[in-house]
Amino acid sequence: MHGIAAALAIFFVTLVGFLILRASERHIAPSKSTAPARVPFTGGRAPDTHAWNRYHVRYYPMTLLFLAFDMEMVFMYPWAVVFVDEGLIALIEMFMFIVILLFGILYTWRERALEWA
Amino acid sequence: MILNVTFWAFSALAVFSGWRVFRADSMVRAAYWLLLSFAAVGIILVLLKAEFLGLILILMMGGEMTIMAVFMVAFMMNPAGLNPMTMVHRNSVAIVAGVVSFLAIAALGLFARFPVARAPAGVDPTRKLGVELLGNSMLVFQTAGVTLLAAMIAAIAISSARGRYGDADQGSVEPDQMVTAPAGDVAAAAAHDPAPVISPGVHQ
Amino acid sequence: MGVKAALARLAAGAPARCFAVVGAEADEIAPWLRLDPELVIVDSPRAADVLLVLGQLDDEMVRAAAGVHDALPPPRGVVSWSPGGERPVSWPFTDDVRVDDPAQIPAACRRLRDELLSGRRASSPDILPDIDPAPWRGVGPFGQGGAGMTGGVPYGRPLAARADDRDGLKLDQILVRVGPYLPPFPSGLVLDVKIQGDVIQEVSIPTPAAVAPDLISAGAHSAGAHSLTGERALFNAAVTQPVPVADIEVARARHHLVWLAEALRVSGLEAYGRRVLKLARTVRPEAAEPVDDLSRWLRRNVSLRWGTSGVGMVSASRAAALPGGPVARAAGDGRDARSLDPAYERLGFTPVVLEDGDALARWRVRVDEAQQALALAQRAGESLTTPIGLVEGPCGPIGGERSTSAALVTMLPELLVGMEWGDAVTTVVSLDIDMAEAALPHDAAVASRAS
Amino acid sequence: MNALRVVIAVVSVGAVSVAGIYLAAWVDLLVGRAVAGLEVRPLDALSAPLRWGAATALKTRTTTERPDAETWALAPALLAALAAVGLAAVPLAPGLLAADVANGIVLFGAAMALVVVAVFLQGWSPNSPLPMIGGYRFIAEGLSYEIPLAVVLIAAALPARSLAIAPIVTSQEHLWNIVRQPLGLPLYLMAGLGLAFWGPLALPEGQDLAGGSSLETSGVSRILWRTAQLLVLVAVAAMGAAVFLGGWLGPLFPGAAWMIVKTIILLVPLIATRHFVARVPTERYVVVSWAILIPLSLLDVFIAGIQALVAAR
Repeated sequence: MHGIAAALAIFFVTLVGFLILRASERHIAPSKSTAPARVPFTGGRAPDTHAWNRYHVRYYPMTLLFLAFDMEMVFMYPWAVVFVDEGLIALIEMFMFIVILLFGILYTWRERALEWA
Repeated sequence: MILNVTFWAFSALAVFSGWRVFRADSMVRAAYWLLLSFAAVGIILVLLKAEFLGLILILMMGGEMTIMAVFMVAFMMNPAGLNPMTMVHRNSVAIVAGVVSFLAIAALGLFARFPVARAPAGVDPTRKLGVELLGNSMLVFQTAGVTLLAAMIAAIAISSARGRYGDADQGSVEPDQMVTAPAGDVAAAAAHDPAPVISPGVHQ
Repeated sequence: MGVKAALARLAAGAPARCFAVVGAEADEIAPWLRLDPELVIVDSPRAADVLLVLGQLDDEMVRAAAGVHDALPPPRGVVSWSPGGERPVSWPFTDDVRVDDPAQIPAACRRLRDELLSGRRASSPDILPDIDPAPWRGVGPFGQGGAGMTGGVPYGRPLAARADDRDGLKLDQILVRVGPYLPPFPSGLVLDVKIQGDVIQEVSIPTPAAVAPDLISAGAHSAGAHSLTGERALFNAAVTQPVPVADIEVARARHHLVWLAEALRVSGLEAYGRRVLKLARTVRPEAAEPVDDLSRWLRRNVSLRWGTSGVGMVSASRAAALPGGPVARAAGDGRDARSLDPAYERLGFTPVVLEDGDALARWRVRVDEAQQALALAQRAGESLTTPIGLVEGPCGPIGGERSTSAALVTMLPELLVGMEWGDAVTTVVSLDIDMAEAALPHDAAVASRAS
Repeated sequence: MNALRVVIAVVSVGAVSVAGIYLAAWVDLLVGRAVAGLEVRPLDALSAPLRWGAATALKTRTTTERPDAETWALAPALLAALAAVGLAAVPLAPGLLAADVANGIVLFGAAMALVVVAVFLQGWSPNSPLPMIGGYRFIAEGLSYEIPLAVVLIAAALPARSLAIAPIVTSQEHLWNIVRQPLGLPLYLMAGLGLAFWGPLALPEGQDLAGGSSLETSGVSRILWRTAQLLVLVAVAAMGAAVFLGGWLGPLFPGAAWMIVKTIILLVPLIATRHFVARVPTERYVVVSWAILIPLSLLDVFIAGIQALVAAR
């Protein structure tokens, strides 16, 4: 259990440390922001609208594919632990599992769904 | 002691960030508050000695909440919450549903008789899980595989605008199934064109 | 206070970080600044200490430069250089450090930066007025500037609106006002780009001439006096008078290498770009091996091929509509003004032509032409060009109806539509648009040559 | 007792991080100068990162018109914290492991999966078009490298019969994984470059976006962001050394020395890619990653599996 405690401690100490360092800039170089200094930079001219928008991601089919593969990984971790003990049968099982999933990639690639929509 | 404090701290964090999901104006913030809530639950799972499940929950939710943020930003008006908005609709129904399900789960937790089976010391839950999954039958793995494949193909078929043989909304047809007409005989080709079968109304 | 002083002392050893604004007549100076160890040219004003204003700017460009200036985080300062030392009436940089000799620019930047960081000099104040782009404070039910889900001007700007898209999913389209000083693009290029996601849907050019033509025509004949290379003056002179072939060809090779350095930098190979720039400065026809090595390295580099092949296709018909130049030659159009010159015929000149028409072909044509130019320069000896009223400049023919760069700028809107942002940048860089040449209208070009 | 161990873990990971970050910055400068054909001057380069940091720290932090200030502040801190956790999962020597968990590669994977969140927030928060494109690019990139990254680590876990890192190291006693699973290390390093958005995979911060997700960042935040990025690289190199180069295993010298040497052996080429390999286009990277790298990583699992079964006989 102390392993996870150490991981958590390292996480929070780094996080807080960085936030404190960032706050330190107030003492080194206090900022006073003005309207022209706040204009988002695209080359010297001001934008018309906010940049935040209903952003049209061009890879949305890929994100769906990722969801399936993320699930696959969940199965693979415990499989890796018992693999050698289970022997050949585990290899065959995983082989079939992965080949089935590779068909998914093959289909997606053939439908050109990995390219930008 | 420390274990208890940690448990309560992360429980509080999970509830707090779960509540913030519904108070956030920005879709990105809402998604990542939810991620924080999941991560806190993941840590709680780790504290409950389900280390693998806890960590895998965080691992998966990192990608998945990002994908959720992407879609929420794409489809919501005012995705960044520049104009104030509320994530809550039909307040009274929501409150009733929330209270009822909370009470139901709480009652389940308090009154249900859970089987008491102390795990022997030194057992590795990840290994147990692996044996359970692989075990004596291939069913679990192969069912999962086929289900995931079906999900992938369905997701791509529905979401992708383009296909091998042309754009989806044009009714893409495999070249083998196209009736080849003599050059110039456009009318004949149109008569045999299988496109209307797929997308009726093209010739209307 | 002690910490600040210690940091300032430590920082004094670092190179000055400059954001460069390049106007007319400075395009032959600006690239070489990257070789100087005293300064670093950065991509974002947010990372810069010093705004470097080079050359002459018209009113609109000065306004944009003021916008860039205000984006620099204080403490900040301005170093300016202008040929002849004149500044326009509307010059907004009141406390700039003025440099007369371009060779003094790096030292001036470094000195200014040290003064700024140590507090010996005050940071230059904002130029543009401190008012919100649109009044919004207090408007709306929460005072956020808007009403409803998408209405109003929350925080001073409206929200983006939806537009049609090729995949049938109607989501928001935003207008990105590119330039005039966005680093991957040539300084002075102004484009209004409408994007949905990272795909470009529409491109328009708000002003046909990005750099004021009167500035160009006034200074074009004197450019040689100020520039480190005098490339433009040399090519312009060759329109009307005989010039040594060797000089012209070395200038061409140098131009292509300077372009290659910038193209490599935009591809992420900044250090290699600097190496190429160093080579460009010292390139001589007798020592052509480094260029041959470079060409071999480029051919072998899979990653560069991956990023450029099939990107930014210029079709044969589009190439035919261009006055000529390497872009057309990379698309199978073999026109080259040198073919008309008997002096080149004697040297056995044949133009470098590739068929593909993509960015990769344009990279290759330029590198091959650089090699060829050095070979020609070596063979040419003392021979002179024949003034036939048309000279093959590094970007295309000079002295014709209109410049290739101007034609390329007008081609951009059609060419870039449908591209992912990164591919569009690769394409623009691969076209090698000379903004001074692009701004040169036909009559101004003739006038400047006549003088 | 336990509290002391945790404190020691935090301090040691902090020290290793600072040393690793500084080394990475130094190596980057040296390789850059050598490639640019300049005088290398290693001693001068030793102080250059400090000088850069001092000059940057003295600049004020600019903001944009309506940024998401909190998430913008969080992004560098989150990236650094995740990288530190990743580094903490790597054993320096037998028993010398900060975050000693039974599922080490899952912990590493979880920390690295959340890197996408940090980089996306860095790009999204300023409410500025080019950083936003950068942030979205990184999501595409992250979703593409995450699976090969996890799968090659799983392959390395097969012969060890464990998801903890220490058994993975000891399982390489006779033969390192770099030989046993030849596809593993190259695929891992490619994914690791994506993770650190470095060099050819610096897609969110490419020059074509004029700096992309860090375009609007100035002052101390800029230093923190660069530092955190280098820490990710260090964590990737350290994990690669443990999983593929036999970690602390080696003759004569103490284990920790071997581990440090091997980490540097991986760190230097990772850093150097920035000066030799051009940035790859986003769309083609996604297609290649899914159509080639993921099937290859699955093939790696099979090779590892067959090999492990044969060895177990």
